[in-house]
Amino acid sequence: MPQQVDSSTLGMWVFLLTEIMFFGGMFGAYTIYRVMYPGAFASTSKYMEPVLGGINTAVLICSSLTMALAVRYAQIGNRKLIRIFLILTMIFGVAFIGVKFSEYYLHWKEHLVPWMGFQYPEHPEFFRQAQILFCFYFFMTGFHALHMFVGLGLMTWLVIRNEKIRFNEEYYTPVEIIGLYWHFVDIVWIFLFPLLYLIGANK
Amino acid sequence: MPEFHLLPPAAAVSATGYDLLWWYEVAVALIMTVVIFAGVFFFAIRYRRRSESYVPRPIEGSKLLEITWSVIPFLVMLTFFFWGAALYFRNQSAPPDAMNVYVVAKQWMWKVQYPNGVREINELHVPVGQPVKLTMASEDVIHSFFVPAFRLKRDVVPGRYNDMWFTPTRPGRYHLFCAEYCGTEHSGMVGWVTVMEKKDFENWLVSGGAEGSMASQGQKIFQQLGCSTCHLFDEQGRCPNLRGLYGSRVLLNDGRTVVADEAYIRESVLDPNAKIVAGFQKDIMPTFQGQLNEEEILEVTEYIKSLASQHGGMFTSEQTGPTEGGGRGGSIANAGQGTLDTHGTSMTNQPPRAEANAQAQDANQPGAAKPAAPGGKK
Amino acid sequence: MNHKVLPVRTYVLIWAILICATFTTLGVAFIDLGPWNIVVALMIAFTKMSLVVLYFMHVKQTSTLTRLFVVAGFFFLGILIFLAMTDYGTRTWLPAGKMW
Amino acid sequence: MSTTTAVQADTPISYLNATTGWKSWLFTTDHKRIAILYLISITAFFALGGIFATLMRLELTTPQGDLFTSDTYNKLFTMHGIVMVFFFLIPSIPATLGNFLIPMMVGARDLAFPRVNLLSWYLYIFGGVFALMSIVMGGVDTGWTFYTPYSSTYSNSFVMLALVGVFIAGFSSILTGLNFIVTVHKMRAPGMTWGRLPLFVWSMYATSLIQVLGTPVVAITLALVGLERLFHVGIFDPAIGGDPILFQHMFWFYSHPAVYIMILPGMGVISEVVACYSRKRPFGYSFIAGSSLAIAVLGFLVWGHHMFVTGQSMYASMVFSILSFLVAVPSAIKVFNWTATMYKGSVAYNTPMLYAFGFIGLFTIGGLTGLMLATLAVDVHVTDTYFVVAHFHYVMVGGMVFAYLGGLHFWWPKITGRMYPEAWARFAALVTFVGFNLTFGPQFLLGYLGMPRRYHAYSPEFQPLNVLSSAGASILAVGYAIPFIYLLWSLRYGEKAGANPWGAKGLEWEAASPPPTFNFDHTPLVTEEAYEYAPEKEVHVG
Repeated sequence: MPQQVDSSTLGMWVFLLTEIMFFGGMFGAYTIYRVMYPGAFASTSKYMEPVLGGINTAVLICSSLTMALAVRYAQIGNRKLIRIFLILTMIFGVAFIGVKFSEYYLHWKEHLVPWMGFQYPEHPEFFRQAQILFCFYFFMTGFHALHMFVGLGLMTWLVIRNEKIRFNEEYYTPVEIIGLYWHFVDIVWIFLFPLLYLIGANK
Repeated sequence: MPEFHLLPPAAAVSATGYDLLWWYEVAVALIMTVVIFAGVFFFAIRYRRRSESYVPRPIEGSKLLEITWSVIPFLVMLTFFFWGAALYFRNQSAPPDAMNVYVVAKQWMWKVQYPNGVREINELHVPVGQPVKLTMASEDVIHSFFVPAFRLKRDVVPGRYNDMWFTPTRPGRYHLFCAEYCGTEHSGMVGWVTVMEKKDFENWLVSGGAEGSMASQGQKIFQQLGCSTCHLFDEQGRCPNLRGLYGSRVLLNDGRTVVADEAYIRESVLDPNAKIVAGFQKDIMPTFQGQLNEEEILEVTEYIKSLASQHGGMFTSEQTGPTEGGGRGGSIANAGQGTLDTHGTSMTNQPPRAEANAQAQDANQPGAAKPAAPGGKK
Repeated sequence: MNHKVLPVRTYVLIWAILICATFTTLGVAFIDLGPWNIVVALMIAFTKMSLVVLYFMHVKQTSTLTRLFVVAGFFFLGILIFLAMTDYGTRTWLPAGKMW
Repeated sequence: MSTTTAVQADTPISYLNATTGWKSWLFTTDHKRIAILYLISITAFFALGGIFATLMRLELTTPQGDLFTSDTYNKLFTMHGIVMVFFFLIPSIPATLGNFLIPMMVGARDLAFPRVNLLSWYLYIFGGVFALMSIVMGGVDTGWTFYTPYSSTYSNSFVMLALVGVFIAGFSSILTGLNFIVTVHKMRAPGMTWGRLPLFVWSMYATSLIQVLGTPVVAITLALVGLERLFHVGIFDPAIGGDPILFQHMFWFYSHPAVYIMILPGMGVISEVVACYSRKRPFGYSFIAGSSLAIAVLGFLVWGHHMFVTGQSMYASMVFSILSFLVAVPSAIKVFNWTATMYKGSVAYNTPMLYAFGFIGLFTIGGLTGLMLATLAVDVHVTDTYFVVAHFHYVMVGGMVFAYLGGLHFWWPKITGRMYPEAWARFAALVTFVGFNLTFGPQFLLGYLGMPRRYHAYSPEFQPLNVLSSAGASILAVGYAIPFIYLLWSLRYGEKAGANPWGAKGLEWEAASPPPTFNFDHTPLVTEEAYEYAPEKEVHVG
């Protein structure tokens, strides 16, 4: 049975609409270059870390589960479980960022950062166009990580808020809308993972 | 005070066609404007407020009217579309007998080169009645080649070729403008297109050309860079035979077929693995990105075109041997550095980006004190 | 605010499906399906997204309005990619027939 | 409509004097006060952009380019564009009149998110500060379009600061749009069905959709240009195989719909003004409302018509060309409906109505020349010439600024509680109209003659028309200065306005002038269609 949403939740959905277009701009540009330079894009696969990426996907899905449960317990007003699940969500979030940054470190060691002495000895013929993919890789995952940081900040606020006021079936909007945001960030990653990590893994 | 014109001179086949469409659109626009202005004025005066207490009877609207004034304008607009699209479509690809001229744009000049080697700056000479095809490349930012008298304009975009063609109809000197904003001296990036009688043009072209033809210069580059060690002119080489290549359809190893045009040759020089000819290996040819500037690539292209056995335009058929061209002093390395100082192109073997980066670093620090513009101030 | 509270097992079930789908994505990526690799990967991603949107984000229970906004986002993103591809997809097309 | 009669007292408490002190303004969450904050700030930016334009017209009176260096001139037109587009036109009607009127028109006490509304003003100011910084430190010379690779690699000016400013102002625009969308969905008074919404609200809703959907794309695009400038490598960089034309696709995906962000609110104002001064329900209410939404959606399908000569595939050009003609249909519907509204009406020639006449005429010319630009072959000749400049000024200035001025006069009594001097206002409207046509009319001819835009020096045969244009600009400047003076004057000396001086319909006219802080004493109950100018009832003229 469809139900009415309140203003704040609707506002969050409209905001997520803008977020879709924000990331969508990059996904669109990515699609075009991928069609233009299929070989160069596929050649990057051996430098990606699909296992780390896969682990990170799983971590983020777990954080989505704990976030959804935090919202669920806010709906029934269980302060203690809200606290536990929010903190679990944050732990998963921090873990994700940790893995992400260790990947960045690995790429930096391999000279795969386009503006920091890019080297591509195995496929010199793709030296140029591979940089486009790595630009996308760093910009897209970077913007995604930025959103993760914002989400973690919001959740810190929520944890404190949870101690001060009681969320219950009448009022759990802040948990709900921060949950929406977190799930959205998860969804972005669900697309980033196959598009960036698994381009030419089969070759 | 110069004399006043409503339209620029019309000096090409395209200009006459475009003007006709233009006048049609102006007529439609004038009629529509008059109708709407008349409606506004008539209603405003006829139904002006005569009494403060009078409130007119409401009128809900009319579906029939709404449909009428949606459909009829749209039908008129469809005539705009089809007429405009037909002219545009016709102007997209040059006829096979078009004469080739090459244009390289850079901040802030137009460099023109004819296949026989004649070079001009900010000038273009063309014969009347002869289709001319310009193949255009940019060394730096986006420019736009605009000749109002031909009613034609085409952006010149870095990293690719854009071409345009026209058939001049009236001798005279006509404006050439850069129409896409390209930096400090954008408004100084202007020149002249001179349309000449065929005879005069041929005389001019001969008197002007002291250097070797573009094809011969291309051939020199071709040999100096060692292209000829693999691209043998028979079917034995490790790389495809280039004789008769230009204009032919090439079967690729992924099953696609492409036409070997200027853009294809350019791509093959700079990005050899992009399109591998069926039956050949990839990763054999190195990229020449950063080793050749746009002009040199055009010369190589012209050389490969000259190898086409088929007929060509006035100049494409001109077969040139390894004759001694005088004016291109010294090695190609010199040519790369000397005649053109371009961004990110040099004859050194270092990756092109490093140099561009270094250059960009000292030029593009927004926080730093304002550096001088690359071309110097006015 | 009176969402029907979903049972915990629903959430856990969705989570389990998502995790399985992730490993499927990873596994399928290493099998050579030619051009179908990307299609399969994107189909799985869309499925995962739909599950998150419908259950974790409660769109299944919410009003048509929210659904409309979700669809609008993808619709306009589709426009961006599709119309840009009309350029990139047809740049090398040759003009058909004689034109002069 | 049910009335909430305002209490008439000698010193009525209104939103203007309910609280005092600068804090009560800078930290207000009252949508009406935020509208005033916006009004002041966009007026300042308009004046700044106007000064740049004046200097440009001054330079262009002679062909040699002798007043400024070419570098200065390039910065002038760039900053004119950036200031006018991002800091005047896009926020103009939405953030001032929209902010003030939408809650009142739907019968609400405030917008859905009053604090977000204030945040959006601060973001606007913050973005504006970056833009001003880029100007003060030496200017930007990329053109407001920021085309790569010039903006990302070659320009030596303060591009970064301008990009950051536009990026931040973009979020202000997004938040305003978001606020309006939620307000229209959630805050309507009982009985205010979608079919009873004033047409201004419809057009603002359509505008908000574009702001929410389009702005993020330009934000990310400009962010990518900024990153490319910062790192000297990026996805538009031709040196590594990047495509500068992709930037244009992404830029115009927003920036063409942004044209509708600028014009749709103006269309909403004109619908209100024409209905009020014809004392008639607008002809074809549902068609005008629907055409706003149609423009918002179709506006996203046409951006490629900015790129017919760039080397975009000719097949794409054809698709974009025909879609561009399609978007002209809803615009035409509006023009015809406004004209038809006057049929058998009772037309008064108050200043807002004069601006509305001007709008209809100038928008018609702007729209018809837009059709020429959408025609593939004609566009090849006139794109990037003064023809384009003239065309979009007819839409942006002849359309949007006229509607803005008309709307400002129309609701001035409501906003300030004072009447403006009618005779002066009519005179100013006339001067603006004449000055405008004299400025931009000749530019159509210049464009077809082949004078490219963004030219600092030009060929001497273009001089007569340029002199004419500059002369017109000076008249136009006078036309803008007069309202500025008498509107300020009226704040103190203007005649006191009643709640409904025009005998208009709409909930905003049922509150006092100026309205109390919470607009209505109690939530209004709407029982009628919008614009119910019933013939049997006497309309009270305040």
